[in-house]
Amino acid sequence: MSKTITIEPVTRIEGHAKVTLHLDDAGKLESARFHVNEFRGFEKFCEGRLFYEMPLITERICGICPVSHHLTSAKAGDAILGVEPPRPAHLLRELMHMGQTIQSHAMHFFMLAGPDLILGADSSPALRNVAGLYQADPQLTVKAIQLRKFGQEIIERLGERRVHPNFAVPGGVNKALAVVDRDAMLAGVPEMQGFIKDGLAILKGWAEKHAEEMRRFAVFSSGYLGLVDENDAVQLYDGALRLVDAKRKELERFKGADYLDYIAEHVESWSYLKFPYYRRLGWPAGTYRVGPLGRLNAAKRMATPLAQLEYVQYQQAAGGGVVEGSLFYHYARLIEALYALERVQQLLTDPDILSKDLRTTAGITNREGVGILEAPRGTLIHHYWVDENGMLEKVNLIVATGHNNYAMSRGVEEVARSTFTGGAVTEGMLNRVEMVVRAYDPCLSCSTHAVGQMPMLVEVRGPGNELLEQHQRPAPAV
Amino acid sequence: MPLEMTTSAVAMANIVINGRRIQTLPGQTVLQAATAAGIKIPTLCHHPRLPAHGSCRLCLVEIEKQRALQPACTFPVSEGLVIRTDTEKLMVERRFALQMILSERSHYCMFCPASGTCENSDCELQRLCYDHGLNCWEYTPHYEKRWPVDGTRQYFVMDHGRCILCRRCIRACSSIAANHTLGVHQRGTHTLIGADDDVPFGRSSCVSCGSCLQVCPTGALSERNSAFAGRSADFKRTKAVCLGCAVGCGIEALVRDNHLARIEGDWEAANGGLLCAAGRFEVLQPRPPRIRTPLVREKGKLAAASWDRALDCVAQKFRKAERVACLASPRLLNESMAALTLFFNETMRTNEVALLYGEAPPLDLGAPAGLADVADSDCIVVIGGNPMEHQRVVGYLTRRSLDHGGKLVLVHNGSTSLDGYADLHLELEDISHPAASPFERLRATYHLRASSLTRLKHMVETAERPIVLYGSGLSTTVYVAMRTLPSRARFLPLIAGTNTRGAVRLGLSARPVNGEILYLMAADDLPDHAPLPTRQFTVVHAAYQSDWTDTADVVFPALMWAEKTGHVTNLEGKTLEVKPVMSAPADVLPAWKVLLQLSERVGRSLTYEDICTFAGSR
Amino acid sequence: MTNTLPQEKSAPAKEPPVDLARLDRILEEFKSAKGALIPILQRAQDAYGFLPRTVLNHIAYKARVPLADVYGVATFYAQFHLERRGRHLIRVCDGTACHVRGAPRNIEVLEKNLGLVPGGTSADYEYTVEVVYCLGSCGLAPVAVMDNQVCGRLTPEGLVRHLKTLA
Amino acid sequence: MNKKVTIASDWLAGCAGCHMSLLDIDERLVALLQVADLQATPITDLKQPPASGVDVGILEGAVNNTAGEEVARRMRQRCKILVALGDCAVFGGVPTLRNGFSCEESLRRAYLETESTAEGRIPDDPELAQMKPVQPLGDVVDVDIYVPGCPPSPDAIFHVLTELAAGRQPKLTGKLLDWH
Repeated sequence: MSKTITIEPVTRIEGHAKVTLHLDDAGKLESARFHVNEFRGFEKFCEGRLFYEMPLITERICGICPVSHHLTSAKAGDAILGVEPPRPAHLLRELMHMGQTIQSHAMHFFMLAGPDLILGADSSPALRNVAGLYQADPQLTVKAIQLRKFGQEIIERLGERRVHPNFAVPGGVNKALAVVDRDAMLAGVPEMQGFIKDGLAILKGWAEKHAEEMRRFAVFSSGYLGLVDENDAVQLYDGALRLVDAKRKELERFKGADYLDYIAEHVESWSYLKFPYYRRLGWPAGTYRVGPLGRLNAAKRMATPLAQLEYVQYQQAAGGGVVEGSLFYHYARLIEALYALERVQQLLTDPDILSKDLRTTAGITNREGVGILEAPRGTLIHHYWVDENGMLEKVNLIVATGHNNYAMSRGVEEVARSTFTGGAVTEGMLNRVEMVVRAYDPCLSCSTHAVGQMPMLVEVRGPGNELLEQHQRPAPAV
Repeated sequence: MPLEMTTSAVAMANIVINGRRIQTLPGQTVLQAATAAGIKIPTLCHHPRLPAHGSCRLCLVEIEKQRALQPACTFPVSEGLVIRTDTEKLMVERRFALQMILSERSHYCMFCPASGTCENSDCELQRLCYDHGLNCWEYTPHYEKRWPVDGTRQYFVMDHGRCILCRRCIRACSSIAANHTLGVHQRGTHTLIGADDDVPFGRSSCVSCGSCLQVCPTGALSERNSAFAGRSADFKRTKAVCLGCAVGCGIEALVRDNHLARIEGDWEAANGGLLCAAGRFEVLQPRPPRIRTPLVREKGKLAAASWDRALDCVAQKFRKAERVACLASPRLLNESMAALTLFFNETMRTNEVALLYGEAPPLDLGAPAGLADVADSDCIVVIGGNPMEHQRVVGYLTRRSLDHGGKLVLVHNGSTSLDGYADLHLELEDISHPAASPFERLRATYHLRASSLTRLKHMVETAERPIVLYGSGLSTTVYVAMRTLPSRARFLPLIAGTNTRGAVRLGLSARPVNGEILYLMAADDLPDHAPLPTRQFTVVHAAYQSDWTDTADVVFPALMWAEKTGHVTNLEGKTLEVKPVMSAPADVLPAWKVLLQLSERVGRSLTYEDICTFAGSR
Repeated sequence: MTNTLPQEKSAPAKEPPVDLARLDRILEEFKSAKGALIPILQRAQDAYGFLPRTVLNHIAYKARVPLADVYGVATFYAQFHLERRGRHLIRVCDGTACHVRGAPRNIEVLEKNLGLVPGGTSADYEYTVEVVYCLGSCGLAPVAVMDNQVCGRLTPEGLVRHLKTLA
Repeated sequence: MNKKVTIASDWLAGCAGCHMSLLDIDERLVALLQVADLQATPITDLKQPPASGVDVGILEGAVNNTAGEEVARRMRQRCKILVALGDCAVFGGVPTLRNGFSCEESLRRAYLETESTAEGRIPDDPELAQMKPVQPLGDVVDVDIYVPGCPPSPDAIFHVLTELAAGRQPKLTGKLLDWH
């Protein structure tokens, strides 16, 4: 008889989701779905607000990457004012963004994914968390905390606090960087570089031990999208969008403002998270991946020396060419963290970084504005339409995690297919399925935001949907 | 209506607040008495510059022998009152009042420009909630009700969701600006602050003086330009003088990291916090690109040059020149005016120095009136000028006098926005000749018929505190007639041009000048489509790029108003100190410094002392 | 005396022209009276049946009261109406007593017969229906007042009969 | 070990920012782990507060659908002290802006009208939770401790948790009480 297995909530991701696995009579996988279960409606309820309020409203979409929304919103505001912020403002915005990239990537690797890699996917769920990590390796945990802190403090020094800062305004930023703050940040860079390298070492070690898994775990082909600079190196704050095919051949290179010509969104009845795809190839052929692995595939190189070195090794580890294994997201993520850190150093030593030329004032010159940026999890797009008074008439948002929506379902399916080969369902099996989702570090706060928890059940239902078996997840040994 | 309950000089009254014996003056409110004694009573709808209203119930106090709790802001002191301001009962009442206020609208603090911590919040409501330990809202607001946001005004926005109906804006609109645009519309839970007969603010009789914005206790009214640019605590606050017109209003400039974000009216200055849209908002609007270095024309194109190069180039032309002419913006400060007059009169030996524009009428018609007197006058004569356009704050003060029952005599030709209020309206005859040049036009002369004069005189004679606001360009006979008005009549000239009065004192006036070289001291003035008389060689000293600088042969960078140090003389004849509120770009010097350096190069050097003595001598 | 708008606002486009001569006569009567806004508004409403914007503007201009205040007073008191009203006014009580004795049914019938909602006016401006909460004649519940005539113990049929007599 | 205060936390309709602010106590996290035992949380793998119950339940976010209600109720049942963490849980916060529109309007905009949406449809799978008007937590279950802020400062959160671990009733005053 056929079964449906429900994993809910998927934990150690930012937000909540659930996975349903539909097994056939033989206990083989029929289909797998990654549900995003909730909807907040920012596209609607921002209507009637003023465009310059949006950097503070939209950052409330997500507490993990508020800076992404804060800055993207300000960029859309720049477009509505029809001005280019002064160079120092751009530098400071990027600096804040690098701070966020570091904290977000650090938190994900050490606190969310780390437990799987360091403690093992089959270790006790009661221990598979930060506390467990601390018991296993206190030093490493403290490093993780400090690395995240370093990133968060960059945000705090510029935007007066870590979560939901107040810094970017349409046309620029509202505060100059103080010398003391610059020096304090610079001082931290070398140590943090060490921490990231430790992380890379752990990952490489794990990757060698699990070479098979790295190569075979949730591997599939897709397109890739990300911002690049004029040398096709990974860019996180600004640049041109580069879309490549499964063989990394360039399909398109376009300005964020033109995204509607290239990107469309598909809707499924079973998820509140939409499925973006490349218009010309259509759905689902046009689906692509974003985020660390997506960006590293969409680009040709890293723009900073150390990150570039790691990038080369990463390519080798993946057997060169296109990196398709979902677990390589963890690898790519750490390389980006390293890049962000190098970028912090470059920005802080730029002669303009202390300048007080921070804002270009202007009236409302365009009735429409698009902002775009590479959030930690992928490409983020804000598109606003305003009336002559700057009140919002329409809002369209495409968030990072959305682009990976299809990939996550695909990944879940791949893993489930190899894992659920009939027979008893173990907790470790379920966690493996979650590991796929976790690899993409989905930020469901961004996507729409999560629904609350249901009891974590593995339900086995018959064809008539009648409940046949029910497995409760193992309770903690307290 | 007086802005504060005035203390009449009667014997002291003895009251007791929180066990402390306090002597007060009858006529004071309990709040005033307590404040004077350094006892703090929380307030919300109260504003020291506005008539008391007593609607928010935050300042409730316990008064012996009073059945109910009484609002301190409206309760007058009297002999023997025994008052407590700090009992637990009062705390409970105040918390309740706050909870009720919060339940009425949807205050989204997280994205409000006024919101902040207990240390930096600009929202008086939020601060009170912190002070009273509110950590949640007892009564969840009706979030399904979408309170309107009115963004139809160019410079500031009204979010009714953050309005607490304290009516400060209404009181400011009527008692400070005397504009009476705002009112309370509907009733009960439908009550809204509205304009006129409920039209959008942007299409109402609002003049955007911003008085309401300055007194709003929450984020209900917020300025587009400074929203999220920082909170008051983040800004450097500098008292300064508005150089928008000859009134010279006192302002407070709010600057963060050398970015001028907001301007507020200085409550202590003669304008008493009142400003006009030009002074409060327009000065913050985008300007043309700034000129940051000297420019010299080479092969037909202006190119950046060092000061030395630019000065040498000009000096060399000056040395060879037959006659050099100079036109100066009346926006220049006294110091620069003096330097320029000296430089051209003494160094260049030419009298071809004049103002670019700006006209002052005769200044000796009778006893001078001060700005502060206007609102208290019981009869105001406006003759040959349009304060509502060119000296707006004087216009608003004039209307304030009407609210106190004052009479208005309007004497002009054409129409002004004061027409609707005039008790007597007299026509001026245009007896000027067809104008030749823009400068000729300035000399247009207007005449007033004898019959009209007598009617005007009659109005003034029947008044106790008459004030004559008079413009330039009237016929001699009219000015002569003004001199014959009763001696209690006081006079305030409606001078065109910010520092024209300072210029006149130095012997400058607006007139045509001749010379093959033209030196234009434009300062931060912009040509409103007024082309320059073409000369063989033109030097333009300007802060911003414009048609003037585009056609110049040499351009010197100039300071803009917020960077200047020195003095101006306003229409009252007061000399006001001008302090810089932000620092100038590295390579930009004050005008007088440039002239000193020029004088050296031309060979007859001036010193700063010369300038000061000259400026002082007049 | 306070000053008002610099000049009289022109009437809103959608509003039909109003003959202000009658209003001027009313204003003439109150010329010297201070704080006579409410009586002026009452008299104006009697004269025009409601208070068109043009009338409010004219009152503000002539009586030198800020338009915002005139509008504020006119919208504060339930007795003033800014929309044109029907020739006949029907005030149906839905207070406790009338409610339990079948007022809702009566209101329903009114809506059916006149095709208008409580507080609304029929397209032909013949009727305006108001639902009120107690007319002080609970003894006669359910009650309605039609053009100042109190009708008690109303049945739906009786209600319709009365309507006919009004027409 | 058993002396430790047991804590379960979860998020409803919010942005996860309050949990980030919890992590922002940085090194103090270690100190907290000495006195507190983080059981079911979004950063651990136990999917719900144990039936045996916990001492402290923490909820971030507003309640905006049926599933949210369930989570709130279960947390209330299974914890001795319920903490409403952050503006959304305490006041309703940004998510309540949705109440100004009908669910239909919002869904139509998001899944049919948005310019980038092709062949849109409104998700209606039974697996999805039913939308409800957004409410602060206190309107759905009894809340013992309110910690406002968007997000609450790490200091405020650390203060509350350590006070609770010490068996005291936390009180937010001065800088710790902060809404914006």
